[in-house]
Amino acid sequence: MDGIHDMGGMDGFGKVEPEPNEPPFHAAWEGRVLAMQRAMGYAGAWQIDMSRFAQERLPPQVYITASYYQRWALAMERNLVERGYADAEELAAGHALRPAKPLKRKLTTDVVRQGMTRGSFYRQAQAPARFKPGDRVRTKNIHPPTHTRLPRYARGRLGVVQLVHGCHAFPDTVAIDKGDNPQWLYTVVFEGTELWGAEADPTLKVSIDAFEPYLDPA
Amino acid sequence: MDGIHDMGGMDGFGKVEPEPNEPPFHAAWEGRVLAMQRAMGYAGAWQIDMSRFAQERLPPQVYITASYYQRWALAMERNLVERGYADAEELAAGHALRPAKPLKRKLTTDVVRQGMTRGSFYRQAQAPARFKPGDRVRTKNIHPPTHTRLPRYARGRLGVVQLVHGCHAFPDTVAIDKGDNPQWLYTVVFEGTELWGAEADPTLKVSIDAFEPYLDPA
Amino acid sequence: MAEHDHDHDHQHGSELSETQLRVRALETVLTEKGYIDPAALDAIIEAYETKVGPHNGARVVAKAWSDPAFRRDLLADASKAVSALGHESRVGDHLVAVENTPALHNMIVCTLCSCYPWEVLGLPPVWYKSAPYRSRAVKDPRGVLADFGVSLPKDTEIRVWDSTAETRFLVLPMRPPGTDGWSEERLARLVTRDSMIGTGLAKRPEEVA
Amino acid sequence: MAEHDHDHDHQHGSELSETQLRVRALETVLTEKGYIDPAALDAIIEAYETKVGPHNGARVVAKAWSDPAFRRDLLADASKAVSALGHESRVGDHLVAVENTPALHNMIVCTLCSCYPWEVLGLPPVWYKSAPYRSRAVKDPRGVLADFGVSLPKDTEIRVWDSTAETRFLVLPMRPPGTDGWSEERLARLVTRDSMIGTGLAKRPEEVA
Repeated sequence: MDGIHDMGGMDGFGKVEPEPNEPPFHAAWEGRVLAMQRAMGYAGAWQIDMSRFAQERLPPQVYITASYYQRWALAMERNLVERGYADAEELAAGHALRPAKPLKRKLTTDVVRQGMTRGSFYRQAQAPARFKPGDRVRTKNIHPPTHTRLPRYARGRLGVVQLVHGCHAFPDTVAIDKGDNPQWLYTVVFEGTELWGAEADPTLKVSIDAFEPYLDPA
Repeated sequence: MDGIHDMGGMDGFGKVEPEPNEPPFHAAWEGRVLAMQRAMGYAGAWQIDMSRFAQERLPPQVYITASYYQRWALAMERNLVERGYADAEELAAGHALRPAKPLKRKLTTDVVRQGMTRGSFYRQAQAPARFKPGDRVRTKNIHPPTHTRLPRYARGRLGVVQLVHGCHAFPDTVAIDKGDNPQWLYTVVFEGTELWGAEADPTLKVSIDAFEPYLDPA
Repeated sequence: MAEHDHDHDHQHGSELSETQLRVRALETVLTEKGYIDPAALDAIIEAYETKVGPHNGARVVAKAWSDPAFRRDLLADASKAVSALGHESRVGDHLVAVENTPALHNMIVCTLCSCYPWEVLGLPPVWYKSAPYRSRAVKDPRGVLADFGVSLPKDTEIRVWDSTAETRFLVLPMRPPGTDGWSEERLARLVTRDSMIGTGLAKRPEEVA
Repeated sequence: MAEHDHDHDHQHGSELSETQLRVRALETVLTEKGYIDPAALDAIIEAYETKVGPHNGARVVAKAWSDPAFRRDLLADASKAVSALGHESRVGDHLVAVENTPALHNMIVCTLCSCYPWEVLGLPPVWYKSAPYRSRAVKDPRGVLADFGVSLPKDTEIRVWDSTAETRFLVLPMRPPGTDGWSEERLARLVTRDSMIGTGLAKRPEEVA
């Protein structure tokens, strides 16, 4: 969806403000949100792109005024309710009022202590890769109303394939419960001027990681 | 600038909610803001595109949470301060603390009662029109950091000239105090699929009014 | 962090008193500086509350429905045709009228701010200035029409005019059937504001009794 | 209606207690439902507070500076090369290391959310997740660098990697001059988090005393 989350190239947000000696968390609840998100992911309640899509669907006014962990918490509430793990009444009450929906496993302290490895997104290829490094491609001008990882600023643009990352689960279908639908993934490089016009910084190149369905040969 | 104001095609803002029997103003201050804006425009304090640009430069968080007349008021404060008609201290105090900056005229009740005519934006052409109805054009992919009236969704797109509106003051230069810089103005029509991709409503056509510098022949 | 706390467009509580104070301060400064005359502000507000409104546009539409020569003039040069009517609020140079037909439905928006044909329609309604309308009209006009309870035939062409310059657009809606021989005054009662923006249709005779 | 009242990212006052209550309610519900174990949450938080952080990435960088074979392996397949080091937090399958040179400066961003190489850098800083960084990095990286006090030669190519998939990028910064013969441990102290994101450079020897 063409949501406020897709902010690459937007003007007006001001300076970047690094915080010296920034702590891991600015409040205890931030850590709880992060850890809950991890635990629910481990349990198989939803996948990361479902969580991203839930954030993207927050009202834009909320998205850009909430903090990062606030957005996570709001997205988690959405996924819990939409996927039947809890309902609004329970969240308001702060207590379970109904039986749980089964999950495939539960994160324990032991598992955490052994070191949690990030899951792999590699999937079995369904077809050979269509592109190879050096190929010229044009990104499609798509505007799906649902989750996509092709940012607006890089749509309909001419680029060159630099890297082939193998075949990955496809976020656009995963996020809407339509399965892994494995797709080849490429790093595609664009000239800054191709993205931002003739006045762009001539020394700038930008790449995105683009799934094969985002690309046409050029 | 690629600001939050340029929201054509953005998803996520929800339904349009008409208000039955909507009053002209929802609070008395709204009318005051509208009227002050008119009066300052009549006085020659700034032009409409300077006012728009001041709104666009509001922090995006403010822009999308403030109401329409709140944005006008904030933009007016900016223009007053930036153009030396008042300063922040005066606005905070709610009183004039320094001498006024001269303005060319002052709006009176008589002028209002005679009926205020909207100003004309026609300007003397500096060159013949480059395009005529039926011409195929491609909008440029420009991303000026300042005010422009070429919306993001219609950049780099193929369209057809439908109407020629004559030669007008050019907002892109007016807004940054670089003068009228008159330019021919055209209504350019795009297929919905050209703007939004193959999945777009096939019955949709969208037009913008595009100044000649936004257009290339195609 | 409530998801729906942020819609200030419809919020008229304590925050507005802060705004009210700030606007009052602004007016006082401008008045004391000698830039503005509060009585002139009153007159402007009065004009928008009592004189300038969609009835102006409705009169134009009703005349176009009744008078083929005026309709032709209006579509050829709306500024000139409407000015010739001697309106309360004179129209400027940049009015364009666009005509709905069974095959074509026009809709007006301003995605970049909220440009609107004030002279013929008065002040824009809140929804016209809202992010939902500005964002969706150019991409999903049928979805927008559905929000207004309007459904058009699947094959009607929808033409959205994004008011990105100083040109202002007025939709000439289709004249409803069953209105043969009606006077302009009577026809004007069928012409809603939304029908002249393109988010509605003219009323049917039975709707105005 | 104050212009600058809306930056909640840096606001830690009364609103946070509302959030705190809401998050506590969430945790209670999930715990009572049997979905989560609060002790496991404690362990995750502890890991991010004490074990997983930029020192992991710094160790990788220092080794790449010291060991040409490792550098080659890292640039060829960072997931494999880093896993072979036996890190605290194991890296997954999708790590890519990109090397800065006098002619090329790399910078990492995620415009669509805030993807970040957590396994080697720990939690992303607030600025990395902020709208200013996400919006500007792909368009005006030199302006962003200026916000960090970094200025690069006019003709250095700037390459911005937008992390739009599950690939994660680690910048291999340039080794500062004057560090010949330094041990990996000593070199690691020159490697800042920002230098591995590309918003900074490695420290000069005189900066670490």
